[in-house]
Amino acid sequence: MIKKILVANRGEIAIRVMHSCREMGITSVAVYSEADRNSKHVRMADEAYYIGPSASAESYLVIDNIIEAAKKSGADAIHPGYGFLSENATFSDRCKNEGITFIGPTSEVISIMGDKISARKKMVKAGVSVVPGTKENLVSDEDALRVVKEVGLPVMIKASAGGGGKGMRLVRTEEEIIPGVRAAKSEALAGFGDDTVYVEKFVENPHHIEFQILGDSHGNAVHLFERECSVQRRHQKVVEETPSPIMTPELQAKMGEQAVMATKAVNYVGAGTVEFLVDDDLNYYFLEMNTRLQVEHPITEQVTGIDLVRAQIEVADGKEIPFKQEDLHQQGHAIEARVYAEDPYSNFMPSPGLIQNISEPLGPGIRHDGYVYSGYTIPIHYDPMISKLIVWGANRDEAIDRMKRALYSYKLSGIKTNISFLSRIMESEDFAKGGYNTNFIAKNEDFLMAEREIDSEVEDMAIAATFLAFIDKTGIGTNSNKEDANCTENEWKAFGKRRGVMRLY
Amino acid sequence: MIKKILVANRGEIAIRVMHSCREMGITSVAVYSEADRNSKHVRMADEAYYIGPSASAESYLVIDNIIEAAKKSGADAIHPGYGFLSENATFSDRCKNEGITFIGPTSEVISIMGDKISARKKMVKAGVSVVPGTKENLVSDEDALRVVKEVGLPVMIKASAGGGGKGMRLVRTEEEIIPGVRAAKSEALAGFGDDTVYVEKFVENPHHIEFQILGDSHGNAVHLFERECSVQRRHQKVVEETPSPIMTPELQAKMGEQAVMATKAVNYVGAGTVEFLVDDDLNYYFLEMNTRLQVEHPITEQVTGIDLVRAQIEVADGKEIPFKQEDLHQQGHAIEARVYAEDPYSNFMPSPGLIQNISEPLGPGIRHDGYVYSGYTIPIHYDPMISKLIVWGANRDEAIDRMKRALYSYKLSGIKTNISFLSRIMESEDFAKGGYNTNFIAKNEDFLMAEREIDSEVEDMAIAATFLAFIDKTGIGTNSNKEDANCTENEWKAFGKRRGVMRLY
Amino acid sequence: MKQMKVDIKIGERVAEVELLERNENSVKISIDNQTYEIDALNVEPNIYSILHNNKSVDVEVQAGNKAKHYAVNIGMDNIETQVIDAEAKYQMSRGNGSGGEDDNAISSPMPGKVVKILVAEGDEVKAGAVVIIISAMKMESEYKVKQDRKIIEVCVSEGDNIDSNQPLVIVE
Amino acid sequence: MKQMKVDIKIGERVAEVELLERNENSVKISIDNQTYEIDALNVEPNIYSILHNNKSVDVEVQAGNKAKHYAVNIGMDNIETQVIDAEAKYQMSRGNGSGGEDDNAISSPMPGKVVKILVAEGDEVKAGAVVIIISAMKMESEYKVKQDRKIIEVCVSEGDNIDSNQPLVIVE
Repeated sequence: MIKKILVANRGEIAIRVMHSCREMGITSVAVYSEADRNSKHVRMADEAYYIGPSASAESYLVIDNIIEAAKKSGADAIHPGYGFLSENATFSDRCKNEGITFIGPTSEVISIMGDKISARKKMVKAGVSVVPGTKENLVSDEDALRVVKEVGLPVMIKASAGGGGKGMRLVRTEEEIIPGVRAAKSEALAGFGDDTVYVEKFVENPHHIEFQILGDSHGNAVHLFERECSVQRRHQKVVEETPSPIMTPELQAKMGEQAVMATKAVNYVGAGTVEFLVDDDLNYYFLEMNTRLQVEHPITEQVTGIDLVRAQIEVADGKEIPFKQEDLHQQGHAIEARVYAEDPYSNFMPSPGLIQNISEPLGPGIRHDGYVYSGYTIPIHYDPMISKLIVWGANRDEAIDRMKRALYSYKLSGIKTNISFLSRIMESEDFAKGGYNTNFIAKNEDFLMAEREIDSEVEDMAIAATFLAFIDKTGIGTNSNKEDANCTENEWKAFGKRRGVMRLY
Repeated sequence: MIKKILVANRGEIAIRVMHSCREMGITSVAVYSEADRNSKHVRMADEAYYIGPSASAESYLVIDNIIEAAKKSGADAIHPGYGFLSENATFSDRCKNEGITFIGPTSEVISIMGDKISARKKMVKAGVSVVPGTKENLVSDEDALRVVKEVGLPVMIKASAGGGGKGMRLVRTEEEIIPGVRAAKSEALAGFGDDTVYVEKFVENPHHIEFQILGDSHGNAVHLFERECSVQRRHQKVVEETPSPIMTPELQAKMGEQAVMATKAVNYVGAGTVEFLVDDDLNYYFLEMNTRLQVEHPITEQVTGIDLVRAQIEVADGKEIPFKQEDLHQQGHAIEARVYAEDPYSNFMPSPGLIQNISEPLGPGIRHDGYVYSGYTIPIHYDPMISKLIVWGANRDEAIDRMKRALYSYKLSGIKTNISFLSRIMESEDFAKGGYNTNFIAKNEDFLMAEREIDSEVEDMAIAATFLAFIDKTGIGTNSNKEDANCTENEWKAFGKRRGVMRLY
Repeated sequence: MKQMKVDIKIGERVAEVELLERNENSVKISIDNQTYEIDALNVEPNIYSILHNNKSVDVEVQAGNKAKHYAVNIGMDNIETQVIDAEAKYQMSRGNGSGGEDDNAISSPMPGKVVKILVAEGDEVKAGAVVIIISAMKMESEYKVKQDRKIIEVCVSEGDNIDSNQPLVIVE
Repeated sequence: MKQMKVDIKIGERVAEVELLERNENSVKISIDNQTYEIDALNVEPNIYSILHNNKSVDVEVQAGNKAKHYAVNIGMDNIETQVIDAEAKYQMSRGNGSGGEDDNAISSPMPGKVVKILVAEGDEVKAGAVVIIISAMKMESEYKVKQDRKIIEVCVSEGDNIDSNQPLVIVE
């Protein structure tokens, strides 16, 4: 039985895992780099071990250091969170060899699903829809015309040896086929010394929809419905929701079934995600499988009532999944917004730094998964995500209204954040309508990035407050006005004095 | 259509109402007494009006002042919250006469249900079970023996003119009947100049179970299931949960039906609560009706997914209830714990004062309805409730484990709170078993009030931290040690310096 | 570096505490002759994150009602501590120590409002007599004398708002 | 009471602001000759709760990167303001005003780590040339010169952690 879990991660996800540990009576062990001594995950854990310098390559990614901490602490399991070592087959294997339960799939499954070609093959064999295409080399122009017609336009011509966008050509019309194939071939030859190219269907502005799955070591597998993840900026998800606004019961049943097939095809044990591309005609294609907990897992928890971390721990511990597919239902609607330390109005430049005031939204339907606190300095070394606001509503409209309130009430000062940008997404007509796809941010850029018009009265209040802050700080306009950088009056005491009128007893 | 709502209340409930207003696009108006200028409900509202000195009798209870604020602000409705004027028939009437929608029932309904005798009569007529008894005067000893036998032991002999516990006698055995009736009569005569006494069944250590109801102006009424409220201290609820651990589907159906009958009997419009006493044999008796939103309404919201404040506003606005009885289901289990500013270990003495640090619990299944902030001074004039922690779990055990975690993670310093006491309730075997009744706190007093044993290492860490705080404050053990009350080094700067090692860029 | 050794009172225990070494957040400290090497980082005002043998604990140390008294919060535990340094020992030796000054002043541990004063200057009251009634947050508390006492001074009036630990009535 | 009148810059607007009266949180203030009577209470450090014609708004005023510059947060709006008092006007008249000093120092608005330095002291670089690359939170940013410039001094080394607005490279 798992009694002590080392969480090989930091930030909000480390804390999220520790929540379930505490509820299950499991001791939690944190690991931390030099930059993270004051991080909340260290403070919240039952135990904490130092694993190296700030750069993650020297700490959170060093398998030896993490295994050493696990052995020292006597942890019987390791939860990798997301990112870092969560999809590292070597790490999964190493844990197994050291007799520590890795809360995630085996190295074999990670390897198969981590490679796109082998994952595609495995899925095709299991009967899962993949993006149509052939692996046939296009030798002649005739081959090219025939194969492209089989697959159907638009298509992407891809170099077999390719990568990083080289040797790729998007072909939309019949006339483009032959020039496209030739260009791809010559680029491939130049780039990789091999002019083998093949054809894949091009899915235009797809919806990015993923299914949460869960498998146990007794051969059971279920899906926990979908998450719509099409609001992306530079392939980085920003807002997710469930159910997907484009989902129909029929489509959900079909895709869910395929997700379970994919899970069973690899004897998957643990929580994972099967990602699909869906076009506007609701054709869907397997994209990849994430063999770990996702950032956006909370929205699934909100509509299904299942604690996914608890479920992960239980199946890792050899237990059966404690529910059947037919027990699972989506109730209401959930949305997650990722709050980043970044400046949306300066090209989303990261904005690490000292957090001044924080005020978190309260009340019905709001969940907050975060890790920062007032007085904490967000380090420069890691991901700029500060927290996730998750709302639940009886229906989609209520959830959107609630998210607007949550964003409005969430105050976080001292650094720049994308809160206002997130709010703009909620305010956009396109989001409200719900049929959006991965083109959403590009399409709505003007609206999302428009400067907020500032009401003239609001502007005057900003001026008034600036003025008061200035005179309160310098003491101008009060009886005392001496100021000395090394010997100012205690800030809190001064604050207390100014507020004196309110101490009514 | 309601576009602007004045919230005639303060603290967490005012903020709770404003949440729904904001989500519905309704402007919120706060009112505040002298002590509440810095209260969070004033800061969160769109508008705020001063209504008088700190004592609630001079502010929150002054109908004229509240109506004046409503008229000045142009509010078209008033939400009374709970307490204060929420069950004041005159206030409901006054709103009506001023053309302002009172979000609550009519004065007639408040009057009928506010008086225990008239409420009992109304309920008997409607076919609702009330505590058995007679209104027959017991003139002779023979009368007494006969009537008590009819009702069945144990009974309570009550003076018709009585009140405040005077002229009341609990009778458990046949031998006690005649002495009991005589004693009650003589005490009644001495106390009220009237020796009329009557008999009511005595319900021993009952369970206190209430049903949430909702009625609209189109004659529809539904119930939203029960809340178990038996954890009480001096008739003050401390912890509530839903479903009730003693509930059965049959009992729920019957009691729910009676709650709807009660609602329809008075043409109730709005949200309300029908309270029952339930004995260990699952006999249930109507106790009273609360014609307002309850403190503990969030647990119902968590298991049904219905926003009760939104529903209140909609039915007050003349709309139909947007769901039917058959649409409503309880999903999972919810528990609320009321956090008070009080010292459980000094006879629960109130502990108003300055809040220092606050750290709120995060993560899955936790809802927090509160109103205080770091640097806020809880005033002496009002209720000592600081906030409500509400948890949801897939089942009761998960909910209890989650509440333990929520209480453990909720840090609030500067004042005394009952957090540790609440945690003890969650840890008690009797609560875990679930069959508890209103005798719970008395029965478990030894366990609940026992001093926590402090681990010797924890004690040494307390000593170490005290020592460090002492030397950090005085500068002893560092290079500088001058201290001057009026000119100490800026506290935050000093803090920054001590923390200097962590500024890693 | 002036003074590195004090006594700290916690419940009935008085521990001898000495700072042996300190380098940023690395602290070597002796408590009743047991040496602790801890990592104590002041993460927020009044809050130390302490790692000791890799056990992690947040310890909050708030100033108490009296000088050198502290309210310490660890996990679910709320503990009162008191630093007894040379100055405090001197004060105590002169009878001005902790606990002494309260004996002839009646005060309330909470802020509130004076509801009723039942005595006047010069009154002689019996042990257990109620002297003053204070209300806060809808609840009234009675304050009594423990022994027969003479009232020296009444410092407040009915209706006054009072602070916690403010002297209300001075007795002989 | 020394100085009650300053200019405050907000966007392109420079408003004349004068304190007319202040009694605790009751404030009478003139902004561009419009008189406001507001109730402004400092509820938390750097946060004022303002009531104006019964409209309630929380305004947070954080010190900015430079002296007398502020970041103001109201609702969803984040606004930068600057106080121009007599001292600032004097500095500006001498050419030391805001905006001036940055022209010959290249700096980053965010803290980060120096990935690469592409110039050395004495180099002459063309307009648009990348001078230094800074990384923070997995993202790299290039800093360029806007005009042809001569490099006077390189203040940091590759691998250094840097603060926001710290001078990295001084140009002529």
